[in-house]
Amino acid sequence: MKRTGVFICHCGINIAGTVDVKKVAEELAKHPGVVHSEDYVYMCSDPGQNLIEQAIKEKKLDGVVVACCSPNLHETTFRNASKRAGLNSFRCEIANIREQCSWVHKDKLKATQKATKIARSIVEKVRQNDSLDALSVPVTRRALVVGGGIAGIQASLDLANSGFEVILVEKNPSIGGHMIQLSETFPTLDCSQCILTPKMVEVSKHPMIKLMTYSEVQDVSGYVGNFKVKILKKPTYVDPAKCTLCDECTKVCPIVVPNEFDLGLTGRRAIYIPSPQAIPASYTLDDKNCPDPFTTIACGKCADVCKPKAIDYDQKPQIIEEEVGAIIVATGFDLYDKEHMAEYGLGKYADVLDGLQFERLCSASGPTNGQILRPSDHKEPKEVVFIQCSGSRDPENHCAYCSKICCMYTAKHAMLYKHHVHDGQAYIFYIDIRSGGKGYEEFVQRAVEEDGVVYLRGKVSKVFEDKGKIIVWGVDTLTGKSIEIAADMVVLAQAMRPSVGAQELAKKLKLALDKDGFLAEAHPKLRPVESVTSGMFLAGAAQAPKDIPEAVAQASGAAAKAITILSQERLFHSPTVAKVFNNLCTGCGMCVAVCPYDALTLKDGKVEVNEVLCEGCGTCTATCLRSAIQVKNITQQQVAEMINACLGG
Amino acid sequence: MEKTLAKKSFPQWIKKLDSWKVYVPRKDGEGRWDYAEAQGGEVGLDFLQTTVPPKKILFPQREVFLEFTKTLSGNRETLEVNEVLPEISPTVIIGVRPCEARAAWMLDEVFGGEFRDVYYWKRRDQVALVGFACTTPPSENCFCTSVEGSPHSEVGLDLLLTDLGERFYVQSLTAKGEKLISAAKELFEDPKPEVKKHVKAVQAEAEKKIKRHLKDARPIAAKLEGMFDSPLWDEESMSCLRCGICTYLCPSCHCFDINDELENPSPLRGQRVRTWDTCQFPDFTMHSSGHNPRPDKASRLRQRLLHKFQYFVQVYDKFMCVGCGRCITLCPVGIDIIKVLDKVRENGA
Amino acid sequence: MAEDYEPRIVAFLCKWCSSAGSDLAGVSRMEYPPNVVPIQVMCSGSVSPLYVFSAFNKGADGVLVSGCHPGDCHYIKGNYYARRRLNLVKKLLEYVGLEPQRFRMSWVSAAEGTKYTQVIKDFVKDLKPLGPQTKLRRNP
Amino acid sequence: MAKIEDLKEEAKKLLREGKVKYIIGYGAGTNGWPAAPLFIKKPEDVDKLVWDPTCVHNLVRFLVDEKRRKSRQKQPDKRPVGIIVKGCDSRAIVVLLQEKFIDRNDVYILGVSCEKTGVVDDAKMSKKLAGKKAKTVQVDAQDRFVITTEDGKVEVPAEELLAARCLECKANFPVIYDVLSGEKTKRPLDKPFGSLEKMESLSAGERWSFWREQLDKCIRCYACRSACPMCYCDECVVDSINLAVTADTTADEKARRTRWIQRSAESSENLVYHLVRAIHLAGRCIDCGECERACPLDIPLRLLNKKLEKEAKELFGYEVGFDAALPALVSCFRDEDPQDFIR
Repeated sequence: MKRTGVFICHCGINIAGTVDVKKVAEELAKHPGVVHSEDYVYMCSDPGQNLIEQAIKEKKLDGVVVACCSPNLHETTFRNASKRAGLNSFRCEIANIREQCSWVHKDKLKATQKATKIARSIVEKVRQNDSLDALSVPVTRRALVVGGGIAGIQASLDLANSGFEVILVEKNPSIGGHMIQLSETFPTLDCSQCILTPKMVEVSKHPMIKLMTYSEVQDVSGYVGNFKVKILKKPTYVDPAKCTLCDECTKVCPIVVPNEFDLGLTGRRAIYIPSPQAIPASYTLDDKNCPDPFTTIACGKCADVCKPKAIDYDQKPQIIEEEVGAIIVATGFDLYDKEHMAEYGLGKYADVLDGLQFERLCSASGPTNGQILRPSDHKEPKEVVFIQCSGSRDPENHCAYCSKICCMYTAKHAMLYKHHVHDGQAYIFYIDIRSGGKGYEEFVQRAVEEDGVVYLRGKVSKVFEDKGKIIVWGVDTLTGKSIEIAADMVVLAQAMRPSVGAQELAKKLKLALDKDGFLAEAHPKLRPVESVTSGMFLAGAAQAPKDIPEAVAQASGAAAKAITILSQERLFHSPTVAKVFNNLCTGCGMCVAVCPYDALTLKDGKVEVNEVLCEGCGTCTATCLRSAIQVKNITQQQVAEMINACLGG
Repeated sequence: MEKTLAKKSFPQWIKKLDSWKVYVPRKDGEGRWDYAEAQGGEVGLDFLQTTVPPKKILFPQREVFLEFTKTLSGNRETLEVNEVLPEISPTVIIGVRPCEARAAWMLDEVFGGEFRDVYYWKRRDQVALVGFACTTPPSENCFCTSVEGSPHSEVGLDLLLTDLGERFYVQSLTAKGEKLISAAKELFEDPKPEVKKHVKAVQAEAEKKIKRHLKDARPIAAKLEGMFDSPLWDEESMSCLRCGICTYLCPSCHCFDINDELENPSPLRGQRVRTWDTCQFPDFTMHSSGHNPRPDKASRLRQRLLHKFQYFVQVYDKFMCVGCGRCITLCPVGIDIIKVLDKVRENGA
Repeated sequence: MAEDYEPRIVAFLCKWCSSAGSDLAGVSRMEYPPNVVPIQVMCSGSVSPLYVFSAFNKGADGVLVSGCHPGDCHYIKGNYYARRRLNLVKKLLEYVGLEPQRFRMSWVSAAEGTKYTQVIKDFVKDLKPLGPQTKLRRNP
Repeated sequence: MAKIEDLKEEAKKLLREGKVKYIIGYGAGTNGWPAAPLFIKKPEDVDKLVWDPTCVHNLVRFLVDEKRRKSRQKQPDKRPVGIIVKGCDSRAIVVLLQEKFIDRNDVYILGVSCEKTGVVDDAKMSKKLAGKKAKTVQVDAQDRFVITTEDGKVEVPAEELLAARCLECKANFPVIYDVLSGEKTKRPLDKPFGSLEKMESLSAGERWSFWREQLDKCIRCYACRSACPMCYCDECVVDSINLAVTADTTADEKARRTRWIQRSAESSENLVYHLVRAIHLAGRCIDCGECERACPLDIPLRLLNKKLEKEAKELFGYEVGFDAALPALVSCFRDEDPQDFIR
């Protein structure tokens, strides 16, 4: 390529006021390979663009440099103009002489010299630009949603209602996530199950949603628009089609284990239904506990009593392969481990509970049918201490981050407690109250004013049991006084953590994690629902602690983002991707290791680029010792010439 | 003309050569010898051999041929080309070993003849070589006598100095040599009659000290003609690293490459330069097609030996090897030209 | 040192953060010395040590590499590789005696026009007393 | 000092049974001494093997040649090559494995431990002998070097003559091998980077004068990279000659080879060449010292590579040559990598 045209924009006086544009045009005309060089008052105007088109045609230009504002503004404009004149749009490049030159300098002579150098360096770049066409691949117009909590449910419904097939994978026997465990939700105190179950039912009945409960994603390969997913479907040993929910099986099952749904406050049998509202409404025989790991005898009683013969001991795990175009990860949260919170007696004293356990106590479907009773003696607690920031905002010992929703749910807990135990007293230890959100601050105020909740600002130093009471020592930092409360019950607002297994899943999906183990978004401000991997989106508490409306909003956002892909026939991808020079490649794999997108693989001792995965960052280029991998249109050769041009003259 | 020069007068003589640029062997901090510009009259006489031969002065590693500038005014492109000829003042290299002067004589053949290399001759004509006959024990690998040289060969020299203890015996061999003597006539004396005998004895002693020998060099040259496809080259080159030591530091190797070195992209400005190159580098014979007629170490080792002992002999009737032994001593993996040629001699015998 | 000596600087700016930050400095009409010629690269992770050596070899008095702050890389982790690789480059250059001021790295986000301006001002100020870089430069 | 009689037996067996193509070892060099690389194809030649403190060469370099040779052959002999390695050399094999340049099955490793000694530094020995010529060097039972000269024997404590790299060697026994001769004795190491101390104590200006003087000597014979087992690229990036051209290399690819430096052996170009080589060896150099030994002009190249070895250790906790499963130094990072130099 040797016929480059250079177009210098005055941008009114924005450029011409500081840069002698005529002089730049003159200097560039002398540059080797430049056959056309001119300046114009507004290159981006129609007449300006016409000048470019005309010159391309008349002078048979094979490269165009427009020296003007930042490429972020008019690169597309000028590339389109070039295209109209029959020049490949990748042979047009922008030299930024406004933001990076005329606007930041006053000395006209020096600014002109600098603008000349910038323009020359871009001429050198263009000279070696390849003509490229956008890469395109067909799209598999189905989506995978991982996680059947409120976020996953919402995302699935939004996608399905937009006409896209969805595969919703949930690792537990029922969808509903943690939300189905909650009693009431802040700040409206509406019943959590009442608002969630209609959505769960909608999911199970939706013709576009393929629900796969008790299933886990095993492996994902492929790339945006064309993922291949392997899903492990664990056996439930119960055929939901035959099961009539008569519940006879649980009555005869001899094995009792802690009930996860009630967070261990109750027990369940080895064959069980997670909750009365479970979707799918069916039983699961938990093969971790049946046959009894100690006796290793399967008693067979459940099958004996099952009249519809729904129980099948011969079910095997199945691997199901699906193809999807987009993936939404909504794996949710779990509470910070009990073991880490021994300082507050969690897991040690029966009457020290975590937030979710307290939800179950409040819940009408819970172990106490909605009565708040101490787990130890089933007496009504008269004084309850709530401790916020339990395990969060404590970088030395626990999680550094703020768990975000605890201020609100603790206020709710205190309030619910008062509604159940009218003569009781609730205390809340807090560091700060963070009640940003619609109606949130008012809600907290209500707890204080209407329900007489005592807020104590300070940390709890010790929690111990004494004569049937839980003694809480703390300091009220506002008065400076030490406080001792002999409580009947203590409730800890445990920090939210990424759910168990999320890290492993992230590895399979090649998603990045942030320092706290939550899934990392592509950009903290501008791309909060996109993951770092193109075509994979994040929803709910898997990305960061958040409350229900936020999780739902993000889920809808993720669904919308997924639809931007699924609604396309084909996906287009920038062609400025890495290219391997086989003659130089020795297959050492150093570039493979650094590629953030797993776009590189070793095959027969050479590296191969998956162009659809490659984002063209060039980290491979700098890593390769042999210059054997280059990003198209920003090769090392081009940069070398640009360096030369910047320093020459 | 034959003279003697008292050793103590030697520095004075060098000081008198003020219209010449004088190079002498000098030892660096690590005990390595090199030809460097004389400082005062100081000359190291106890040296054996410099690492880099004096070839570097006659045939420098980098030589500019021409400078070019491309300018554009209006629509006219002009390419301005200026030939650059080396401008050097009269130079004398003192302390040249006779073998290295023989190498200069070979370079003269190569760069002379029908196609005179002006760049080479611009320098060569200005350079006088003052040899030191080898009287100190030679290096472990000196074998000049096997390749038609000797520790006191006069070929290529302008002056030959033989160390007789207190004095040097000085033989002037050319007009340049006369001129060097006449710069400080008063220091030189006519030799006494018995000196000649002394010299003969010293020379005979020096020849005896040569430890290594290559028998029947000429017949080997003849034998090489039939050995182009011999498996010997493969065997002998197994340990070759493909570095350029044996050739870059060989006093008689003279291959070069020509490149345009750009200095400025706009306006285009640069130089065309000649640099040393070597047949031992794999890219030396690389074609732009990707074909490399000497793709492996075997063919490169063969080339080095055949050039020195067959092709050069055919064209110039002399070996392109002066037996200085550098390629043997400096080879990091012990490739020994004598041993390889011994095997050539025995090949098929 | 001559009063009018103006150091020549090449700055490798990543497209997403530092080049955008430099754009912001422009949009905000901040002023800084014109000694720097920017080269926009996709990611600081693509800046090969060869670029740095070559810039010095071709006559740069200073070389700047600027990328996104750790954790903000548009390409997830390119800047972490850059940080490691270019730390070694810096150590090596200093080891052979190049003045430490001559090679510099900065994190400049798209929002940090002010920081970019300050980085350039400081760089020019620090380079001026050193005079021209001749060590790696061909034909000084 | 290890005795290699048992290795010889093993070597004979390997060759007799045809288990290896050939064996790379050490034999008598020019004038019978010091040692030089030796390639043994027949069991009867095994007795030519020598093992003494002049076995300095890193023979792993020849695995690179072997790979090239194989790539040129239509039906290459796929049997492994036997190779004798010291501790440092074995680390080179680890890096070649790490970079997938060779396969573990390509080599049959005959490891020799340097035990309490190592290899001699030629310059130190010449100095010690003050002009006398050594004929042989052996190690006695007290781990001293015994040098035989024309005038008899000289006994010298090993530390006095050991190559600097041996004095700084972390593992003077092979870290990977099929058979091993000698004991895995660790040498206590006070100063793993002792040779850098002097250089690091100099000012920037003094360091520059030092390197300027050293690199001005460079004639770009490329012995350093030719001797280096890690410099296995078909074409070095500083060359712009398109050596690595294959049938499917397009004209465009040929034209687009960057010329980073000029061929001229000028000080700036020499410096850039050596800087590029040093940075490309960062986290790869296993300190066999071959570049420095091969250099005909005695440029202390090891000091460049050692410096980056030290930085890799201190900045990133990275040690090369022990684990072939490790990612390359510049192919990984830690969140806590230092960034105090970044504004």
